[in-house]
Amino acid sequence: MTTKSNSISDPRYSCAVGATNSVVAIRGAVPIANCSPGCQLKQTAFLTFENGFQGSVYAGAGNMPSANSTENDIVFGGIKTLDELVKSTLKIFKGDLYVVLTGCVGGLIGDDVPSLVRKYHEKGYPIVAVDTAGFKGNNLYGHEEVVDAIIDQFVGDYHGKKQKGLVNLWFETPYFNQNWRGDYQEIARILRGAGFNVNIPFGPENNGVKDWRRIPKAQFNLVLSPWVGVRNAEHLQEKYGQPFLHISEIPIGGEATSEFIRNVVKFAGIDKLQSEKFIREENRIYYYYLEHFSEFFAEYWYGMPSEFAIAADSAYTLAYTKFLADQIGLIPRKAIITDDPPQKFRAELERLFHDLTEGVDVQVEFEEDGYLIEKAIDGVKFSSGKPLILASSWELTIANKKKALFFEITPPSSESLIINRSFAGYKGALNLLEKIYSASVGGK
Amino acid sequence: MTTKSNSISDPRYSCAVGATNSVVAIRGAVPIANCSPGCQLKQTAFLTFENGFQGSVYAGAGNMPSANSTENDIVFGGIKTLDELVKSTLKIFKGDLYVVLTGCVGGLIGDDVPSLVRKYHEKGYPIVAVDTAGFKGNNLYGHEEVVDAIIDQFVGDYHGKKQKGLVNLWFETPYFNQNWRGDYQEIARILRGAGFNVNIPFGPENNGVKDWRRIPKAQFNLVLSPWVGVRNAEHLQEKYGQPFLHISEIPIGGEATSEFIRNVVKFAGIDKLQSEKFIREENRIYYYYLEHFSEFFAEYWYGMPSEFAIAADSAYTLAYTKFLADQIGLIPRKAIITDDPPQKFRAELERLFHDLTEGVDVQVEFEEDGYLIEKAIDGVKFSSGKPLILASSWELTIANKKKALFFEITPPSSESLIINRSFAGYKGALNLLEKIYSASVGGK
Amino acid sequence: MAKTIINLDMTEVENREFRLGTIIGWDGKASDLIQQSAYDERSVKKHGGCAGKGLGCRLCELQSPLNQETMCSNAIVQCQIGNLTDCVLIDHAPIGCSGENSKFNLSMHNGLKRRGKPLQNTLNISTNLKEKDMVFGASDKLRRTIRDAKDRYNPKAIFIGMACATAIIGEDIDSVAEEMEPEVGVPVVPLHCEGFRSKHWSTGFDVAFHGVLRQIVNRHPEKKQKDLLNIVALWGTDYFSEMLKPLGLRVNYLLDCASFDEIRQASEAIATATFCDTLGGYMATALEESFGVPQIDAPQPYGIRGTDEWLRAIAKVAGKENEAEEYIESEHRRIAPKLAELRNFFKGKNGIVMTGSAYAHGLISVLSELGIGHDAALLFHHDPIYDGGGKHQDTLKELIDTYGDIPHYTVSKTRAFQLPQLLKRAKTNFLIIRHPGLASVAGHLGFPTLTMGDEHIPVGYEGILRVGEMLKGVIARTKFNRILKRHVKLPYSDWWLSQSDPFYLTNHPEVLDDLPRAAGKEKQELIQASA
Amino acid sequence: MAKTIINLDMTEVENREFRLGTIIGWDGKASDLIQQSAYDERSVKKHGGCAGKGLGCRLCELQSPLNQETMCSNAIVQCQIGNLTDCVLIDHAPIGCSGENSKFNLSMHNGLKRRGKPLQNTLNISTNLKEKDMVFGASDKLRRTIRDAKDRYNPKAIFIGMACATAIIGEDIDSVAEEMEPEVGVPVVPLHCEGFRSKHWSTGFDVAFHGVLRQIVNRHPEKKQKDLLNIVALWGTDYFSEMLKPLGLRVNYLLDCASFDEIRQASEAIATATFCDTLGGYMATALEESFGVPQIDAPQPYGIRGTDEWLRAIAKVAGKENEAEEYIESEHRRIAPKLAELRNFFKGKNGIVMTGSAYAHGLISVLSELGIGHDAALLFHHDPIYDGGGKHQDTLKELIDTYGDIPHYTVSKTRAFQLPQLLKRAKTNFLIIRHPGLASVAGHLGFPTLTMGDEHIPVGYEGILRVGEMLKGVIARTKFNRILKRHVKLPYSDWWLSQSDPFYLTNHPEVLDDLPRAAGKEKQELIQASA
Repeated sequence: MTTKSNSISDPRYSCAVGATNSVVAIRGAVPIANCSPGCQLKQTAFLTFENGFQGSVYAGAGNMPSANSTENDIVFGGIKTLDELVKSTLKIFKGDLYVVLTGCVGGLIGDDVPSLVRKYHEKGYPIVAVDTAGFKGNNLYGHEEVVDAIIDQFVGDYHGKKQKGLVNLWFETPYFNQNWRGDYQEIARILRGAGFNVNIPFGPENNGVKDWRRIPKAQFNLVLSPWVGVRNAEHLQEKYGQPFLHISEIPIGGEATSEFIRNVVKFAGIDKLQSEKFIREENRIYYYYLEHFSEFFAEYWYGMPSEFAIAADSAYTLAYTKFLADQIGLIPRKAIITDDPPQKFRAELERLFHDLTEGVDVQVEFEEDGYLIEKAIDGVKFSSGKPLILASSWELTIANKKKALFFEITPPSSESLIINRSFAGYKGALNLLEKIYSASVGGK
Repeated sequence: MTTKSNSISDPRYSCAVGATNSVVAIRGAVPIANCSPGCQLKQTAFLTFENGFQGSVYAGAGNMPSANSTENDIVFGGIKTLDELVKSTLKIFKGDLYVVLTGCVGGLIGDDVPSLVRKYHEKGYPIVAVDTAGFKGNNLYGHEEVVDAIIDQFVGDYHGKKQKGLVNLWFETPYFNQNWRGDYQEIARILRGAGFNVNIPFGPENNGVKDWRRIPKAQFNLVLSPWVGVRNAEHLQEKYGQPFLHISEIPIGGEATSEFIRNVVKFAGIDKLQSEKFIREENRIYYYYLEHFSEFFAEYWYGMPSEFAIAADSAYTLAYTKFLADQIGLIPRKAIITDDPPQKFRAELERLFHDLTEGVDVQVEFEEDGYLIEKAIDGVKFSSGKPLILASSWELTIANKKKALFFEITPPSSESLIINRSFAGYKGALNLLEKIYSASVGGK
Repeated sequence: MAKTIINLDMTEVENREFRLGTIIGWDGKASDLIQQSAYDERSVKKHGGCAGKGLGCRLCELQSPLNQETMCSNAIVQCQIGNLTDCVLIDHAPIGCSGENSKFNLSMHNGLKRRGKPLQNTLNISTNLKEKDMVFGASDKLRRTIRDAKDRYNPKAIFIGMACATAIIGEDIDSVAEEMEPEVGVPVVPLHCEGFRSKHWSTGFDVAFHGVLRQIVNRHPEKKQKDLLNIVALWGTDYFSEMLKPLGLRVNYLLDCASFDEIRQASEAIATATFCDTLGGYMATALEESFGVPQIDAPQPYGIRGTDEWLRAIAKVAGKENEAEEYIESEHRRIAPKLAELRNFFKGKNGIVMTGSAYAHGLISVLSELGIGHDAALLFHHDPIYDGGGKHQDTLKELIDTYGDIPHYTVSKTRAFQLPQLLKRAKTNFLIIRHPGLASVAGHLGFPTLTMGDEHIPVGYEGILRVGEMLKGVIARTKFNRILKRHVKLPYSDWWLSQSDPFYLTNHPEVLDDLPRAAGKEKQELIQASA
Repeated sequence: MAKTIINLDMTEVENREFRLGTIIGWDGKASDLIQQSAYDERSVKKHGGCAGKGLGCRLCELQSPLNQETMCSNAIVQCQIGNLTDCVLIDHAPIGCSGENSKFNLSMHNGLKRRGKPLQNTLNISTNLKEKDMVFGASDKLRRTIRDAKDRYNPKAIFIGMACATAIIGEDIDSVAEEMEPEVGVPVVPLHCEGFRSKHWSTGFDVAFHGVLRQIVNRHPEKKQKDLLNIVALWGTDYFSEMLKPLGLRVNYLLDCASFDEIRQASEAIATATFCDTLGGYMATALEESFGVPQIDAPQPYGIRGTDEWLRAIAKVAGKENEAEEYIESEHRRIAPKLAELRNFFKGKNGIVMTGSAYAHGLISVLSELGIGHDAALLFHHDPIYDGGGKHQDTLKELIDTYGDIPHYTVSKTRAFQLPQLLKRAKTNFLIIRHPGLASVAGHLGFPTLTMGDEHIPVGYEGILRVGEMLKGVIARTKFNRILKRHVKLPYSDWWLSQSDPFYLTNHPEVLDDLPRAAGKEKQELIQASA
């Protein structure tokens, strides 16, 4: 049965309780996993290991406190186990923020986790509870839940003034979007260069809970993502009266990034002088490199791909397809979004794929089942030369079958190690070209 | 005969007339190649194509004016052809600086190129002549000749004041050191971050002849290279009374880069406040990434290299060997320097390789003949697992034979495309780790 | 037939903690644990005798209020049954339970390469359960996924793995399996491996073996393959073939990367051996009890003595005693010079092993052979006995008798927070670890680690040399970890880092009543922020 | 035997400009060039007749005071002789002359892969001459390197390539070759390919062929291989075998990636053909004249008509006329639907070809078949005749007669500075280029380019479709180039960019007396700088 069913082969996301990793992305924060043994190792394996072997930090991965529920907890309730866990975590871990994430078991056996956590919260501990039962949604859903929970239960109300030029950056999902660390740095660099004061909730340039407390003061929220985070921005709008700018497409390359900057500057109404100067300087360097690259691109003798297929989450599928089709001139033959975006975002995504570049159009598909994704790619008759396939490790075998150039852009990813790599903005575009065309060249 | 002779198989450098490419690395400068047809295509093929397919810009590569000497020129002298070429270049090219580089033919048939060029120089054209006959030395020799020629014939005398904190950066050889563009940017970023005003003669952040005119005003010259450029710095010291700081090792990674900054700051005597703050911030980010990476490094199940062999130019061989042996803990089993450094620099290079890290020592070898280099690598009995071989495309076959992880770090390099890649400084170290360990992972 | 230890009539497996008395918390001298484990008495009981019953058999176990990321039986089933080449494993669960499958796919890719089999992906499907299914039940989705499995991959068998959520809502996978088997025409095998069921993941191995023993292994083989030896293994490189060639034997690896037919023929082999008694005991015992395939009762094949004895025991079954003696002698001679060189290199060095139980014993043997000291060891569980209960299968006793006592012998399941204390009280230059989550923390404490991913590396005579060579590369990384230690902030409080007892929380539960003052720093910040 | 056109007794080759009247500068209508070239008269002369002599034979050639980076005969020899699998090429030169060898190594790697041969590096050695050698002579170093070549690679033959420097200092490579041959026991072949010798690099092909014809090709073959056809080629994918299989023929590719024995057997083949008459003429003619292997006198195998005729001519020699007709008919039928689709796609599109001479004619045929307009073409040289001088080898006339005239037919050797003018006066959507240095500049002017690196792609019926498919991908890149054009500053002056005649400097030499004012900007800066 190659038709759609509930079945999912070769999964491309994990479940809500994997949002422990969003907590790890906040400097000094400690996740407390209230779930079964195995839950966190599975989520972490997917998000931080089988995803460019990113690794984890601080209270993530092996250090993560976890209830590891037993049959006893199922039968008699797990609150006592959780209470012990919270207590010992507060005793043994240094945390500026503790987030209790409850998985399937807690939800199904009816433990009252919020009450327990409230007890500690009321004593003054910076602790927050979130329901992230795996059957409620995937890790992207869990990520959004965690953000709202921290805002509501930790950051709390704010009635002070807003600070002009201060922007909260809601961007890639930590650990899930495999280049998130480098991408946050590149987009932050760009926004700063354009004159903004950038508040970054996650990653290398996050300063911990201090930055979360700054969130309500920002002039506005920037959601740079097709859908993840829009819910949070709506919540912030309501809670703090903060407007938000939603940009679906991560800018890649000189043209898109300059346009991105101009859009954000326009929305914020800040002075253009600095941003235009920044654009000029960045373009000077970018096109210096692109002029060099264009020689290879025009003159390489031994073939390079002219068509590609892509299957990844909404954010990367859109951004890479756009850049490759519009700026580089690769022909998109198949684009599949695999992160199950909520229905209300799908029409806009479809539109964006219809408007990639002059005369190029691809009907984006939404599919999470790896079996059907493989079939869809297998069905493309690539016309000449080696095509390029950008997807996950699951597609290694179909890429071999198609004699394609292949690399991974989405979890699971086992063929590359990722540290500070970015394919976003000015610099990332050049990295992406290096990556694609390094795969094309040589006599290997 | 596996003993050393004049013979060179599989060359790793080109000849002096290849220094046309150093001219291309100066924004707005136009090289005029006074040599045979074929000379420039060969040099350019080696330096800009078979070296990460870097490509060229402006008046480089296909745009480069070239005398393309004919039998007629050999018999009757080539001055008339060159005069026509200079004239038409001045007519047709927009240049802020023209550099005439004379190859083997001009030298052997006794053309008086300097007189011809002087004629145009005296008329006010920014033009310079350099003898870069291929039999006089390799492209590194040619590069140093070009620098001195521009200083002497174009920049000229200077008796004004020096500007404290302004430093001229004499660093990698443009186009030859394959990461030169990215490396210049990273080292410039670091020096600026530490509080310097950095004057960069070549590459993406060079502002053309304007920056060359600034050279005499600098407080000092920083030569960041084992030997290339030392001759120029000595010349500048004599000509402008400028002191210079010679650092052989390109810093890679948190420790080396912080130490590098401190050394330069100390030499310059500028305030430490900014540099120490910069080091703190950079280290914070660097070790954030390294902490992530350390999880992979400690936990990856499917093997990674523990030994390596390296064969490249002095600068990269030293810098990479040091970083890998000292900071990462890979065991150097063979290190070969292939760029024929002048004798007077060799003892110091040997010393640096004896002092890599506690308890690790490798007897560096100097060899330019690819046949002997291959034999030397073939002779290493790697002890377990896949070794890592860092060398040139010529070593692709021996790497296959040794079942090694392999990538290129020196020309010729045909298996990667290089745009803004850097393995230097804080960021480059992370890129280098990404590159090495991406080669190690997966089920490819 | 005598009453069997393993009951193949049931679909469920009895947990290790009940069947073997497995514990996951203990701290003391190894020799004391041997005594407390009372292997011989348990062995008598295993084999139908009586040597006391009830509480007397329960080992004293240290509990911990703080636990950390760990593994479950469900994941073990995925990495066993999910890595068969022509059978499908269905995760009857929400999607998150399939999170690690991609990692097991990488294991399989590497395993296939090591065994010279063609590259393929794992054949796993999730029923992908949602909130509604928790309320209304999910059996229809399971039926649909079984049909999908058949249509997509045309497998030789279909396995169904139970998860926490489906166990709690009471999914009846046994009935669905039985109902669907005729429709799909291949065995449909229910596996009761929900994560909360057993306190230790190794129960998952037993569940996986149980499933194939019940429904795949040929109950009535028409022939015996006299040159075939079952090796219960994982994905390791095929070093066993070269060791067994002198005895004229071929290897039948079970289960990872095996095909349906390879599993099926397990009952045709002359005997069953393993690289790890923790892993192999259940399978070997059931094959012996219910299929008449004897298990090898010998020390594990690590270090010189272990390998000698293991080979001799197999040779006896195969009738190749002379060949074995010749091979043993020639191997001793062959490795001697290199071994001497390695012993010289490692003089004065110490190491700590952190892995599952019986495998740790094997690794420590190898360290001993290399002359590497080992004052401490961390094991993720302790099985006072294995299913076989054979005379020569008391791996801990075998280790201590051969190579001496271990003063700091700790049993604790993946509690990274105890590493500061564990590494404080014993000298070490490196760690050998086989499990995610600990090596990285040890690295932050300044120690280089060898992750023994290819578990066959230390096996046999050559294994001693292989480990020695690899450890040279590991020790070379020491500075990397020292630098890391300077720059990485551990998430543990200074108070905790100053402790020396890894089980301090267990031994002093009252400290949890004395929590650090709440939010002092936080509140100050709040005040500043609103100022 | 009649007097031959090619004299194999001499070690040196007569340059193309003298032998064929090759020019590297011309601009006008293609039909005019055909007329001026007077192929038929030259052909008569070639074949020993007399049709006038002297100046009348010299084509009018446009000179240029400005030349740019280009290729030389020495490089051509390196990419031919340097790409044999079991022979060594010595570059008797300073090290820079070996600069492109690494690129030819990449060509060889790709060629070997395409031909299914094992990966190996090129076998080249430089004598690595220094300043002293220029003064005192370098023959001893050459001798040493010949010995090194023998000891390092034990080759079947050793070739010595002359370079500018060694030619100027008068190195006598002929004598050294003769002297060393007995010592090394294999042919030692001198090649007079110094870069300044010929104004066009294609003389280098002739030098390479000359060397193998003199000293490698078997002068007295004992047998004929009736199913063997020589194809003078480069590194292209082996599409010829599938085209020649219906005629029962195997292909002997010459020279790239060939072994000594493959070259040696060239005299055993039934005939010689090529994918490019510029390349293949010398070899084919000498094989015909001196070894009795006929050359195929037919149009080149591009486009439908060319391929038809080429196959028929070969079929005639092989005695397979019926098979050829059947194959031709079935191929016409096979490609028709796809070709119609492509023609529809390319309706209204135009293209420009920039390559060597005869190959350009082939490529333009393919564009014509695809319905792509071509008002202009740039050729790096024009040979008014080829060595064969056969009735059906007038490739330009064949092209124009079949597909119509080309109004802007320009001959100019790699002068990138003329591209703005060339691309201004003709409509085009893309360029097809085969030579380094131009495509990049065309790209900066806003045009996407197809670099025809695998030169066999356009060959035959399927070649038309292959090119069509590739061009779709090229046209998709148009925006990349448009963006580039906005951001890349060309190094040419506004004055030059405003010109429309690519040969303006040639046609108006007086403009060079009117140079732009010197250093205005520079001087201002100087003043500012010292202020």
